Amino acid sequence: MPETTRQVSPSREASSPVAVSLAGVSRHFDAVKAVDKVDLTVHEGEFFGMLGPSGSGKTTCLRLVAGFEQPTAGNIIIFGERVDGVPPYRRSVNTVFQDYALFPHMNVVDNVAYGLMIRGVGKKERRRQAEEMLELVRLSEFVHREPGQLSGGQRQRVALARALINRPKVLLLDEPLGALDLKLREQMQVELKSLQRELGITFVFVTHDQGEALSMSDRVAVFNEGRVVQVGSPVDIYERPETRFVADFVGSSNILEPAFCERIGAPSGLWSLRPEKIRLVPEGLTDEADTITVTGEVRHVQYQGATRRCVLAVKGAELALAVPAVGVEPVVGRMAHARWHLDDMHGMKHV
Amino acid sequence: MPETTRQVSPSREASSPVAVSLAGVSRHFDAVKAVDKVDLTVHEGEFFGMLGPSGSGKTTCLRLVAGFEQPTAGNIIIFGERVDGVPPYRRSVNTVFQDYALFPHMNVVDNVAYGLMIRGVGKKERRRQAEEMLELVRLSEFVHREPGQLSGGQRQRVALARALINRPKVLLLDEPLGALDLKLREQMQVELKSLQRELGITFVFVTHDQGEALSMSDRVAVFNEGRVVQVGSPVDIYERPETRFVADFVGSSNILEPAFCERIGAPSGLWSLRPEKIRLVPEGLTDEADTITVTGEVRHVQYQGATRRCVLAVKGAELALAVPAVGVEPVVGRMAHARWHLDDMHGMKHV
Amino acid sequence: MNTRDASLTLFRGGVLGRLSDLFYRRPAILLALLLGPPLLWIGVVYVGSLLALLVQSFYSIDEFSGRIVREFTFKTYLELLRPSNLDIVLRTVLMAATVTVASAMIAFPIAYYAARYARGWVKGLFFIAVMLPLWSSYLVRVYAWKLILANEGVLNWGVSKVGLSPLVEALLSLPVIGGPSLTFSYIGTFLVFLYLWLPFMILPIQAALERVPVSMLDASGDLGARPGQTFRKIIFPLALPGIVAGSIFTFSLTLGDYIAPQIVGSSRLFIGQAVYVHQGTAGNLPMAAAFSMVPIVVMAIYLWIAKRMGAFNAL
Amino acid sequence: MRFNRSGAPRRLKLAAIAGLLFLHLPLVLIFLYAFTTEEKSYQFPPPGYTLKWFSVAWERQDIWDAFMLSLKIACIATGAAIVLGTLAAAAVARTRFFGREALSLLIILPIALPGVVTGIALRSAFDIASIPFSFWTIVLGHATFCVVVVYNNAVARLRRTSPSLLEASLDLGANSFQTFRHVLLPNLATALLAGGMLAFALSFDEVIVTTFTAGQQETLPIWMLSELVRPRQRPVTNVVAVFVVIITFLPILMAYYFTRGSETIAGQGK
Amino acid sequence: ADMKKSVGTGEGQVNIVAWPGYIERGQTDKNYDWVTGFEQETGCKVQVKTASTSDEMVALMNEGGFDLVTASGDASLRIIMGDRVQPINTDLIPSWDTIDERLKESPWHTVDGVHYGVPYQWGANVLMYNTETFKDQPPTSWRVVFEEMELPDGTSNVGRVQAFDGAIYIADAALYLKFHQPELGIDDPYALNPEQYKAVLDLLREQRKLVGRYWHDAFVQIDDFTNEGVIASSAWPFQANILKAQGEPVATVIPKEGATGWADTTMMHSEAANPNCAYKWMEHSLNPKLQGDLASWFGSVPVVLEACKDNELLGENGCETNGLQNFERISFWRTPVSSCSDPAGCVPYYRWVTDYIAILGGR
Ligand SMILES: Nc1ncnc2c1ncn2[C@@H]1O[C@H](COP(=O)(O)OP(=O)(O)OP(=O)(O)O)[C@@H](O)[C@H]1O
Ligand SMILES: Nc1ncnc2c1ncn2[C@@H]1O[C@H](COP(=O)(O)OP(=O)(O)OP(=O)(O)O)[C@@H](O)[C@H]1O
Ligand SMILES: [Mg+2]
Ligand SMILES: [Mg+2]
Repeated sequence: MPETTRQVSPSREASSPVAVSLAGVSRHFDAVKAVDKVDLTVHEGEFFGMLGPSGSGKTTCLRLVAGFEQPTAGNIIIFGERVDGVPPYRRSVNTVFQDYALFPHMNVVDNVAYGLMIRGVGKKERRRQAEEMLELVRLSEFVHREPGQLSGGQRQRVALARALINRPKVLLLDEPLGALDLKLREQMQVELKSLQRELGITFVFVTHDQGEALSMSDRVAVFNEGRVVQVGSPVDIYERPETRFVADFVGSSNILEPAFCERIGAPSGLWSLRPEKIRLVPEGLTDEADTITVTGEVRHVQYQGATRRCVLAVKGAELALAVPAVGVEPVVGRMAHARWHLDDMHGMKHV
Repeated sequence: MPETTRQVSPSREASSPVAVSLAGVSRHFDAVKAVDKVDLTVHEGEFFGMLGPSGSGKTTCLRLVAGFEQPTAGNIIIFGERVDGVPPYRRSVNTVFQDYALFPHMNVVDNVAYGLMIRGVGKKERRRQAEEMLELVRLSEFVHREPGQLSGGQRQRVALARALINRPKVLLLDEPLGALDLKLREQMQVELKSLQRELGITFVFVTHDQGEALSMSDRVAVFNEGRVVQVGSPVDIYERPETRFVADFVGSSNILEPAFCERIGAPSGLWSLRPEKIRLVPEGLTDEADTITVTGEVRHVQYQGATRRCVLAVKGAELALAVPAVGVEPVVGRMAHARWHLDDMHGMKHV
Repeated sequence: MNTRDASLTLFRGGVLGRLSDLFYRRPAILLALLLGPPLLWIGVVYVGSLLALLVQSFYSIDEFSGRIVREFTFKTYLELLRPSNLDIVLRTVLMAATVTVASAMIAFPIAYYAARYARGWVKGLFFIAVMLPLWSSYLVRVYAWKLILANEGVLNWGVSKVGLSPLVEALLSLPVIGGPSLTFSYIGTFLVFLYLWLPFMILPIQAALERVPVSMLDASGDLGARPGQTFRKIIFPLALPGIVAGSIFTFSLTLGDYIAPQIVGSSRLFIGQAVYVHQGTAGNLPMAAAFSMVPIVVMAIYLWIAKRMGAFNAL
Repeated sequence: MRFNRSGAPRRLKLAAIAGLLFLHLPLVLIFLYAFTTEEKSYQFPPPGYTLKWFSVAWERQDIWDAFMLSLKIACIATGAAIVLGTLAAAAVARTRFFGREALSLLIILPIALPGVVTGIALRSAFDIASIPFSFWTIVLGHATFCVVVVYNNAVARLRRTSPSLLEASLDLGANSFQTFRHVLLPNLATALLAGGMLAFALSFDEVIVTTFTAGQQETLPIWMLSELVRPRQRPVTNVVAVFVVIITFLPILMAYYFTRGSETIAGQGK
Repeated sequence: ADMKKSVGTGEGQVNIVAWPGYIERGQTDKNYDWVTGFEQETGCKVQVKTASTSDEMVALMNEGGFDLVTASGDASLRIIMGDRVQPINTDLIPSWDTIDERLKESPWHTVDGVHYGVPYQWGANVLMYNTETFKDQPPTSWRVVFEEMELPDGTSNVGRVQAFDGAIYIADAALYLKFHQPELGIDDPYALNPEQYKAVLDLLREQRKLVGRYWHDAFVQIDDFTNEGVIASSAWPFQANILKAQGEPVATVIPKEGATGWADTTMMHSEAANPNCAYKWMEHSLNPKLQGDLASWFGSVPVVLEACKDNELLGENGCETNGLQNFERISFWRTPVSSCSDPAGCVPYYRWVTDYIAILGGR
């Protein structure tokens, strides 16, 4: 893990005990290195995000923690105990599945009470607890529905209630919002987050949506090809990507190549630069200290509500800008002047 | 259609001829009013968006135009001709289906050439045209692939080429980007838009993604429960929603209720207010003219990269703010002061 | 191809084109054309035949000449209610139920393995292994069992080689299901039915199990269920429609078979034999028809239950 | 059962293998007796082995006659079943109409009811209608229960085929017939082939319904029945059985190949 | 239908319902073929439908589509009463006079002096037994199949004997009681008053406990003697011949109680489509060569005594071996009817059928 991250993010690492840790964990399927030498530490009470493109090993990593897969190498430790060979039903970890995996032959309350039934809790008592849990996820009216009669968001909440009723120490969530539409998704993000705060349970949350990962997590691990390429707070990840891959994947940063930097008179290096850090400035505005100003043709302008996304062709490269609704108006085909502060350029490793 | 929209948006309505018009069109399935008394006019060369929540009738509307459904009431006119009883294969309208509907038993070039084959165009000629079309959508290398061997974005482009080879006067697209992941989606948005400009064909585009509708369309119709609730330019729709539904659905506007306005000393009425129009101001900043300032507790702060989304509890209501990365930092649990300009409040109908 | 001028492409008429237009405007015509032939065949010819059978069951037979008296009477049904006939019905239904339960028990592991674990060529192998006996000659398979079960047959040969003959003898000395030889006992008949219908049980169970997402099983384990509990609470209930679908076959086929119990059995009739004997040997068509109503009624009830359980999707 | 999904629990594996052995050992016996030197009674173990019965069977005209008759009946019954099953499947899968559920119930009836019921019902209907028993009455009987196999396969395929595929074709200018020819049929073809294969095998092996709907015609199963009951050269029957297994193996293989990965298990019912 | 006055040219085919083994064209053994020559001579192609019980024959005749049937005595009256067969003009059958006198006027094919068929073959339902089991004490009574007993080799007969799977077998039990319980007053085993009938059924119920499986088909019985350890049963000489030929240790006997038997008649359907060929076949069926070959094949006795002489297949004493001299000891199959000399009336055949099914079922 990079030094910078540790220093900058006021994380709980030092103080909170470790909930889950992976040390040199690999899971290879024959030639496919689904998870490859991953080291990770998740702290108690943390909302931990796993972000990465499709096939990068997020789900496999989660399944290793849950016990559905066994590592081909390395150790997994959950609350101090090594869990090699411990089956899922003996781990105090519960999962919210990507497809929810609600039991279609049971109604909502029976689904939620399933874990208690398995433990032999009496019918009355488990109903009571299940209803309580459903209240927590605001589904009290749907107690007797079949899963098939619920909307996506409602199903997701049932899955959540079902996982939570066992009072797990760690809750694993595999793209729980992936199947929901945008509106519902935003709403559920807020709900999940506040639920986690309320319960104080450690959440490990998989997503391939950058926005989601950033907005919800205390810390984020970015996966690529089975490896963890960066771990840090959302701000770290977003503003200080360490590799071109992270810069590219997390939001649509501009990557400034050394050659391009030379052409525009910026310090040489491989830099990332966020679109919203670039301002459009009027023609002939005087230079400021520690800034770079470039001129280019406006290629596209896209209305996005709060901002406009605008693409500028500058000296053989394209720069993306997020232009606020007020200020200089970019017009497609015209020339425009863009300026940013040197501090906003973030150096990356050449990988 | 509301007066305001017409005045504000510099639309082509007056000048361009009408491509498609729906007059009092309904499609009821027994009790379900999938489409209910819809009036719409799409002009030639327009990129027309249809936006609305799931089940609001967008697809049905499109299917009525394509001829897969027949209206239970009203008239549909395509380029001046009434199309009652005209089967889809006699309408010069083509469709890009949500699931692409590529023929699995044909390779890419045969899929694209299908329309020509049906018309009896010779093998050589239709191949030539199909390859030309595939070049247009930048798929020349994939000519001999089977649809199953293509990625989502590539399939979408094949579907597009296949629909375009018939030189339709109107192209209907039903959530063509719905199945793609975020990254690809953004890229295809740009491509679709520029293709439409290049070809000058009328596009009618269905989506339930607000951002997509706003960023791509010349005009947008917002659907709700089978009806069109507002038609206008993206700016109209976003900044001047006419109803609470539109304000709510298109982006997450704040709705200011009359009672709440009274409490904070704003002009009485039902207003919408965009989160990004509200600024956080330091304690004790002097009042400005024509602004409202309120104070409330910070409930949530969500990091979203370029901005933070922050929720303030103000006098029995919640206000959402989009706070730029620079400026006053909201801290959860603390009090904060928010200010906006009266001009940014947009009056709505009481529905 | 100058579609740029007209909005409607009215090219290419032709009879088919015009017919197609008609289908567009009047979908009911198309539906009628599609449904007509199969409905005529199944709905009219087949159901008509069943009704004719029903009518026959209300005729009676002249006892001496054996000719059918075409007058409406309940006489045949009254005869059906004789204890000896009720024995036949009871015997058959019990056998069908036993065969169904046993084949579900044997089929399940095969279906489960094929659905959950078999991949690639192993899966193909399973499919073929299940299908092959199904499509090999039914008669020859029944006869194979006669050879296996005969006193001087393969089974006893093998059993005596390993010194288990007393076990078979003990089995045969059991009341009711025993007999002088496996071929002459209910045990034999049961084994033959079980063997014959087993594939019909495997296939639908496999289909049902293949529709159970793995995540469902993971979820159960995740929530603390041991594998046995997962089986009872999740896998079995979800496979149930498949079992019911399979049992439609095992039940119906046992109810109707007259060849297998004739070849391996103790001369106590089953419904299928009763129908066959009354129709063919005795020429008593009304009685045969009345007997046929038994499996029809049993299967009607069965199908109704199956439909309600969603078993048709697993069919 | 272990929780690791990489392999099956041993007990399950054993049970599955035992089940498959149960299904196949009798078949082995059938094969074995095709080679026995003893022709009167089935002695176990066979006293010796010979290939003679294969040439004997080859020479016997009665086998060839029965075989050709069964072949003809199976081909025609399968053809009829394909047409009817496809039509019914198209109607059920593509449209909603009153009684749709009833139709799907109706179509599985001939297979859900015991063969003896189907047989006797058809027989008494032929009687009433004064239709003499013939080649065609056999075909009619067989096609009745073959329809459901084709129907099941076709419906399953149609359910998997996106309806927008047909709409796309219409949209691109093809009328209903062209759509059928260029899109529906090619997509349905393998399912129909699979269903047809199974219908064929079904008809080829049917004995119960045949005994009721046949006049003097002797199909291969009827030949086998009389041969098994009143044997002349017992191993010859086994030779024919082996032959039948071998020639049905191919259709099964093809059916599997064509319906691979689909949600139907091809070949339901009898 | 009216009786035929003359025989014209053949129609090209003739359809016959026959017992298995009755009409052979050399498929099994080339030496046994009495069809091919007939076909070549007359141009009438012979099509055979075999039936394994009398009831089945009656059913087939009721159904129609056949010209001739080789009906046993228990079936013949039923089809005559049902108008399924037509009177035969014996003048059109030149060989009629060669028929054994004892059979010419038999009541199972002659009603009110009108002939409804041409006798074909006859024989007894003998007791077949395993010679190894009985060793030097061959059975002399049907008791071995009716009562539980210890066999000469020290084993029990339970589960190892068989009885015929047809209602007509009730007569066999009646014959047994006629001998062993004379107080019942049974005279004719095909005419049983209710009291006698009840006693017979009781005997059969007891027998059910001994019988593993009832035999239905000659070849199945052959299998059962070979593979299932069956040691005694009523049987036809046919089975015994085959078993002996296969080297199985069996022998037959007509026990002291006598035996039931069959005398079969070729009868012509009242709606026969091929009457000329049918008459040609009936004439052919009396051919001494055919009669002798068939007797040899089936183990039956010819109805033309000339056939007993100089038949290669049958051999010198073939007719005697097959029971020619037993004629008087045989109670020939006949259909039981309710009208009989007994004042209480007799139990008709349809009751026999249902009751026998019940007994097989264990009632
Ligand atoms: N059981 C398995 N056998 C073989 N390969 C597997 C198996 N499970 C996963 N993989 C492979 O491992 C890699 C990682 O898969 P994983 O499901 O963990 O990715 P992911 O990050 O969750 O992707 P997504 O966002 O698409 O869900 C993929 O290449 C996948 O094909
Ligand atoms: N063939 C049909 N029969 C009955 N109801 C239908 C039919 N087609 C559509 N509907 C109903 O009509 C309403 C509108 O459906 P439509 O598919 O047009 O919505 P949509 O706006 O496209 O939604 P989505 O965003 O989910 O695609 C829904 O309530 C739907 O259930
Ligand atoms: Mg995943
Ligand atoms: Mg839609």
